[in-house]
Amino acid sequence: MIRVAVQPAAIDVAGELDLHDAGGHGATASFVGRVRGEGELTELFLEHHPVLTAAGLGELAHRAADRWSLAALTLIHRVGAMAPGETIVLVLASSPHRAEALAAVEFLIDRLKTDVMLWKRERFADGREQWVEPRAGDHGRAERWD
Amino acid sequence: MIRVAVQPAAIDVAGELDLHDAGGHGATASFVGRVRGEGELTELFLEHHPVLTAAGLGELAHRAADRWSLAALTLIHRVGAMAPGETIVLVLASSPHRAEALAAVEFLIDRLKTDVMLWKRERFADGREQWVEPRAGDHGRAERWD
Amino acid sequence: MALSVSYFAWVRERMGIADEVIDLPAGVADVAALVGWLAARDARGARAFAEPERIRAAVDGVMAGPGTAIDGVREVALFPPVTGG
Amino acid sequence: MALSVSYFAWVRERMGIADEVIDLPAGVADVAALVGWLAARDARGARAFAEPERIRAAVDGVMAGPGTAIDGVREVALFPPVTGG
Repeated sequence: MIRVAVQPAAIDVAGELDLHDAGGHGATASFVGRVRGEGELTELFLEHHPVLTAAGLGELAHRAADRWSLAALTLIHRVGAMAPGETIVLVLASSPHRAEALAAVEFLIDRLKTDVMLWKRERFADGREQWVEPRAGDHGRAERWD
Repeated sequence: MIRVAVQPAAIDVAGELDLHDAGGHGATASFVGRVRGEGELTELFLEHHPVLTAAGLGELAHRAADRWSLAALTLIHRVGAMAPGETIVLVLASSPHRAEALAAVEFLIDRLKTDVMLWKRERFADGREQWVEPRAGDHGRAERWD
Repeated sequence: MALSVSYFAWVRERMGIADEVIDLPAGVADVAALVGWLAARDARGARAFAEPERIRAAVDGVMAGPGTAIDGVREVALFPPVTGG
Repeated sequence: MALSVSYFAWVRERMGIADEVIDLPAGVADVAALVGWLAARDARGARAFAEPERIRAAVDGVMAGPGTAIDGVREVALFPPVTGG
């Protein structure tokens, strides 16, 4: 079962885990990314493309499912405005084999940073806003999978 | 915060996630291992040492905390009898940096297989029982970290 | 030729609009040429596309490079490098 | 010398007991010698320790090899390779 979503609503991690777990798979690896509250950050805004963002997530999910033996895969990305501590992204991968579940999660989180149409803007306590620049390391990590 | 437990009670994944999340860390990686119901398996029994199993888990947890920059670490292993679909082991690692959280989880799950005093016995529908033999691959994976 | 062009993130902010339909002059044949044409068109375009090496594009929903042809396509999205995850 | 010895998993099952206190004869100086002595002692020991290369040990709570000295220690745990996780 592959579940992919792009949503402005808060991500319900426990609820998604329940949904994903329905099959009782051997090993589930996961990744939860949350808004960090560093440097007086008050809001993170995530811009997306109405069509291509979901398409890009779906393509990544299917690429992972082709590459590893996965019993279930969940890939949820939040968009819009969110506060420090809130969940931006959730990846769950289950497999009979732990190494495959872990590798799929790592692949997805690395590729999310470079392959999917999403842009972060930070707002700070003093009202200043800035678009997040991609980090050089993100591309290095993503290319490990080529 | 490091939380380590060896328990005969069912592992409450959502509850542990809540406990672990209290700080609102940047990235949380996790691993959930569950009993597989293959080959008519009806029960998995996990034997442990009353003192050394917990000590071994604690040592692994501290080794991971020394090696990676972790905001929180949870390592829970169930022992005793459990049914297919039930959770055997839960690892949660949080870090400001996703690569560190993922690496810590992978390290812990690999080392759990080889370094901690735990032994699995399987019981099948026909009443047959057998102790699980270590897999050659487990040692290879564990040694990657030396 | 009528072409839908959409802008995202700081490209959208600097352009002041999320999308528009452009009547593209002949000779603007690929993504790089479109970016150059927009930069030359007005002050907003000059600001948004001052550094063309920082611009990425999708052509009819597929990621594209500066040399990707835009002849006969329906829409082009222009945006900075992505920062999701 | 009185030594506490505990057994785990199939070693425990084959021995029929989880632990015992042994009055160790002089000359049984390390883990390998203890395993050999238990294998020679009776039929249960012969079955549990028929393949000494499959036996692991902890001496006073610390993982130990076959050559680890047991002189003066309080307890030894004997068990198969672990299979947790």
